Amino acid sequence: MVIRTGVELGVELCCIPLKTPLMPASGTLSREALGEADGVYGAMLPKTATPRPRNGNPTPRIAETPAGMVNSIGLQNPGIDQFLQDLGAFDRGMPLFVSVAGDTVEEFRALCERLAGEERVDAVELNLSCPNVEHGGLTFCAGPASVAEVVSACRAALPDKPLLVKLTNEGVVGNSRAAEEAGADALTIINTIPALTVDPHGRRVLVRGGLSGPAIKPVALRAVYEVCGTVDIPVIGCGGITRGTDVAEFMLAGATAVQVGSASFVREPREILDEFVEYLKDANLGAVDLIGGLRDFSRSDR
Amino acid sequence: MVIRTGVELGVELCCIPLKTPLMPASGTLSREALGEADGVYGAMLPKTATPRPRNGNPTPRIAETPAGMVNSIGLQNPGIDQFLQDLGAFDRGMPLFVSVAGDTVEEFRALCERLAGEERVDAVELNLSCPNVEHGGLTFCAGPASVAEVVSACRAALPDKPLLVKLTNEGVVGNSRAAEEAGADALTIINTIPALTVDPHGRRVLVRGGLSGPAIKPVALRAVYEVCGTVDIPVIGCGGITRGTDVAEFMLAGATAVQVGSASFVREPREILDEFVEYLKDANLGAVDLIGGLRDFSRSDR
Amino acid sequence: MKFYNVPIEDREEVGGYTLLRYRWRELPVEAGQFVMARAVGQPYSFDPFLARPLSFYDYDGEVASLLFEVRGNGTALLDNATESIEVSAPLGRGFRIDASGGRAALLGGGIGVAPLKVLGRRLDEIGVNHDVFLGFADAATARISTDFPGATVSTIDGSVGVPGTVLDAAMDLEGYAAVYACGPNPMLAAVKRAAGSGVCQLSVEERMGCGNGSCNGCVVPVRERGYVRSCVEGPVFEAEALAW
Amino acid sequence: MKFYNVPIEDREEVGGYTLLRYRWRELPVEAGQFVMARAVGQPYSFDPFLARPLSFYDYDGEVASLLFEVRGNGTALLDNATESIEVSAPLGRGFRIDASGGRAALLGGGIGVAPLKVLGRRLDEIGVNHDVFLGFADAATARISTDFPGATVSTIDGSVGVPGTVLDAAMDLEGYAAVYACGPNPMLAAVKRAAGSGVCQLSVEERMGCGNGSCNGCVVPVRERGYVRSCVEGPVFEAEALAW
Ligand SMILES: Cc1cc2nc3c(=O)[nH]c(=O)nc-3n(C[C@H](O)[C@H](O)[C@H](O)COP(=O)(O)OP(=O)(O)OC[C@H]3O[C@@H](n4cnc5c(N)ncnc54)[C@H](O)[C@@H]3O)c2cc1C
Ligand SMILES: Cc1cc2nc3c(=O)[nH]c(=O)nc-3n(C[C@H](O)[C@H](O)[C@H](O)COP(=O)(O)OP(=O)(O)OC[C@H]3O[C@@H](n4cnc5c(N)ncnc54)[C@H](O)[C@@H]3O)c2cc1C
Ligand SMILES: Cc1cc2nc3c(=O)[nH]c(=O)nc-3n(C[C@H](O)[C@H](O)[C@H](O)COP(=O)(O)O)c2cc1C
Ligand SMILES: Cc1cc2nc3c(=O)[nH]c(=O)nc-3n(C[C@H](O)[C@H](O)[C@H](O)COP(=O)(O)O)c2cc1C
Ligand code: FES
Ligand code: FES
Repeated sequence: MVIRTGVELGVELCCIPLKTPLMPASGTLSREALGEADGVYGAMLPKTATPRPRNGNPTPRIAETPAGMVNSIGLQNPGIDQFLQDLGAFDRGMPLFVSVAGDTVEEFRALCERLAGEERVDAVELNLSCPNVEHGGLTFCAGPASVAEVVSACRAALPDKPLLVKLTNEGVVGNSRAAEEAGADALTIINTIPALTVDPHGRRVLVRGGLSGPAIKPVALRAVYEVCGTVDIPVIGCGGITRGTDVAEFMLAGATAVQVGSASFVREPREILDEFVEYLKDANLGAVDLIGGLRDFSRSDR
Repeated sequence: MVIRTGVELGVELCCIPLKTPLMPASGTLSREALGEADGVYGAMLPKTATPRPRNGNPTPRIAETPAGMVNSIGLQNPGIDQFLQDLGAFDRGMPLFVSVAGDTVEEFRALCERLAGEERVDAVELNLSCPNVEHGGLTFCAGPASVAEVVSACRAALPDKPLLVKLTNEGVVGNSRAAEEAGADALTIINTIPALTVDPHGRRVLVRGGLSGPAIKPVALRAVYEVCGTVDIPVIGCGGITRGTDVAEFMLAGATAVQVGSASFVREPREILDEFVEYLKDANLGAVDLIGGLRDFSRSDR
Repeated sequence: MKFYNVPIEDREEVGGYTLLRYRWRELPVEAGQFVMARAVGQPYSFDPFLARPLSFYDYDGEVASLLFEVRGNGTALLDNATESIEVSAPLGRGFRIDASGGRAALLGGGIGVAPLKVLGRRLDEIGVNHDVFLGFADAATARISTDFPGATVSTIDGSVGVPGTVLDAAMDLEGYAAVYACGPNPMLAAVKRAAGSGVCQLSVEERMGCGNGSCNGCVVPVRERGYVRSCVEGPVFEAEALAW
Repeated sequence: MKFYNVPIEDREEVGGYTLLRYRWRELPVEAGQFVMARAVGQPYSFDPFLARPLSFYDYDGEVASLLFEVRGNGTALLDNATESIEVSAPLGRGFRIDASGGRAALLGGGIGVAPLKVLGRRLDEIGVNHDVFLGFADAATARISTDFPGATVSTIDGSVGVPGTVLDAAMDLEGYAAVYACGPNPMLAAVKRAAGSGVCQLSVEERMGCGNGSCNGCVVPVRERGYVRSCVEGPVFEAEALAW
């Protein structure tokens, strides 16, 4: 893969050089669509794998909302064994990150232990937005203590690979600090925001799940900005990134790289990269120059 | 004011009969635009008043985002004295609710004490989304303990009027429970969601403030739904309500009434009411029939 | 997902439906395949956010056509498009045509008629005889059946053809070597029960987020395999594979 | 806020700007007032969410016109509108015309020319003599000045008229009984300094959320009164009132 644009697109994340700061958000790029990634993304990141196969939730699993969508897929995946057997398809000549989730701290730990010995895997992302069955179904993101516990366990099990921790918006600043202290190498911010859609005519819940897409961009951008002002580890921005200027906005707010999720359902990721390249050309900057490069810091909040 | 539609629009909130379940969201209907309220809203609710006049933040105070806007007005208001002198303009022959905010628990308490004796005021809404200067600038919504403290103090100071408590999305379920236990009569859910907009070309923060509008509707709806499953006091839904079916969706999710905010900048509230009336006619239902009237309760979250 | 901006050749109202033709030469089209389609945002719009799955109604190697019913916002915008629309490449697995020669029955319920036109064309090309049965709500929607000469038509309100559903018209499905059907899920379940031991393929309809397998939104339950994505493994399934 | 769907009478490109006329008889228009305007969402669209403030360029009692520069999404959509647009009623406080009789100077910088046409018309109606000074970036944008016979034109690139800013053309503002100006804030500040002791009114430009005083988004700092909303107390302010 050669990306020739006359613009410096490369960034480094946890000592891993990425040819571009873009990568897919977990759960939004399937094997069938991998062609879209070549020459566009700087790293590959398949859908979250769990210890055992998961069938996921019944339909409807998705609903549209203004400038966004709500999904409740229920982490459908074939389980880590099958996942690793199929992983070859995701080797596209770029760093390969793997997202995992468990129902308990021990499951998270065991997943990391398993991946520690996997040569093909360059980094592991913990998806902490799933329910912790030992804590009454609150997610692993429920608070700093919960985050610290799972991250420490995973850190110990994965001594030699970068450990990325993906957080939800709620409590993100405190949770980020906890993750950093527990040994995370980078943070992915943010996962979907809890949301609900209702069918007013059928008077039924349509989908109770997570909101993604352009609607959440300003919320994700705020989270990235606040977290980057708090922690010293790199942040991967995620949430509503749809155009080249969105990539720039997240990097200006402090992100080292970004993930593209729902937008890849409605555009080619290549178009986003092309727009980002145009932006950099106009600004006469390289990608790394953007990181945390806002000229001012804002006045107090309302 | 007579609203004749052949449809039962009235609801009761804390023993106050409202001719329609719609009211303005605090801070989004000015004196100059009050004509839009007549025959549409069931209650009046002016912008939050603080103990002393507040000049607010410098511009830019607003930025547009996909299906929404971010504002950072900074609670500009003339202070409670001037506010009460001008209150006559807001007497439009419907129940009058007053929103207040202070920098400390004592300021909140004193505002409630002051309003306790105001005959024109039918209920008080506490805007808890503002920074608590005694707690390092975390908002009064920062957690159940903080909510309980300010609500108890206000409850004691306002024994004879309904006390509404307006909460942000973060931690809304726990904070709602705390507000109920501390004596709140109703909850307003939700205020804007912390957000940021960046000008990518100027490489500057544009507005750091709160996100509102259709973008946040699914998040607000989820909050209302979860809270209504948790507390026994009535909930006023707020966040992105823009069409008649949005009103229905919030009421189906459990809200007794709703507030219209940003949408009133881009539509006439009357159109929303008209659409809601059409909806009720088609469904052959009255407004009260909708409250909590979802036919199912949803499967587990993702 | 890549979208192509395609100029509209023409647009016609046929009864309750819109028939929209656009020039298409990029990639071949299988009967039963679909596109993700949307109106052109000018400049790029996020409202609605997602594109809409629509079956190929017909394709002659030059011009593709879509037949659709306006239901909500997305189809309304498509219906208002005047110059061009945006479509994905052809997606999904279409009908696996049984070329062994036996007579085939094609059943369409309402807008489920959509994929049958191009399917009939393919069957004609390879010389498979077939009967077409189309069920509609009323005379207005039934008007599209004039585009299917020889088809047996039924209407729920009895205003045209056989009164009742498409299965009241297609009484003896067991006699066919192959049955191909598209329509609402309850109709498909009934076709499955009524079909004999031959080939029976059903085109299902689930909400779609992406259309290319990425979101896992569009699943249907399949025997012994749990949920599979209808946008890549379908939308056409062997009836016996479906766990309903 | 109430929006009226108004049919477009005609639309013309004048240099870098778009001149759009629509029929308007609902309410009178003051020089310096503005509307919130947007393209018609079909069906109702949330992208972009807010309408855009645009000054009245002209109004003859029957037909109102807007003159605008395409900057971003909202103005691009307005520029693409073919049949109708949506506008609010006339908003804000316009110029408080000094009818005492002294000569007036009208200054426009770039698209700040917009409110001066109807202002000139009003001054003509009440018989106030006035000179018009218009500054532009280049010859393209300067083309609108042909709609202001007798105006003194300047361009930054020197291609038309006086090279430099509008203040290089309007050298002696102190001699006028009244000065009315619209343009970017730095220009308005310069006009304020250059004007004499007579009337000086400036039309300011702030981002607007609502246009009717409800959002407190559009404030400007005013002497001794802090921030006031430019959509209801402005957009035209007495220069001396502004705290800049
Ligand atoms: C493979 C496939 C082929 C199809 N072919 C055709 C066709 O040829 N002609 C035709 O008229 N219709 C077809 N449909 C149905 C069509 O996709 C829906 O009618 C359309 O998406 C509704 O969109 P809307 O904006 O009008 O409705 P809205 O109700 O506004 O849509 C809201 C959301 O729900 C989804 N949605 C709503 N109803 C359906 C539905 N029944 N199926 C799938 N998604 C839905 C939309 O995609 C959108 O995300 C097909 C569906 C599938 C899955
Ligand atoms: C009272 C008033 C009268 C005006 N009259 C005219 C006129 O007659 N002709 C004309 O061409 N322009 C006029 N403007 C400026 C015009 O409103 C902006 O150019 C326009 O809003 C930009 O919108 P956009 O979608 O093209 O740009 P975008 O940059 O996409 O807009 C994004 C957001 O920023 C706001 N915004 C961006 N720039 C400005 C600006 N300079 N002023 C106010 N809001 C801004 C928009 O309203 C929108 O909310 C006027 C502004 C005001 C306040
Ligand atoms: C259909 C869908 C499936 C998703 N699946 C996962 C997943 O398996 N693991 C995960 O960590 N995040 C998952 N996410 C969240 C995304 O990775 C991303 O954090 C979120 O969608 C916000 O980004 P976006 O607005 O760009 O989509 C999923 C999102 C969507 C829309
Ligand atoms: C411009 C603006 C000003 C606001 N001012 C206040 C305020 O003074 N007090 C308050 O409690 N909420 C305030 N809000 C929040 C709204 O009342 C409401 O909770 C929020 O906007 C979500 O509703 P919406 O999406 O319908 O706008 C303000 C919102 C906006 C957009
Ligand atoms: S529509 Fe996304 S996987 Fe099928
Ligand atoms: S634009 Fe909302 S107060 Fe002026």
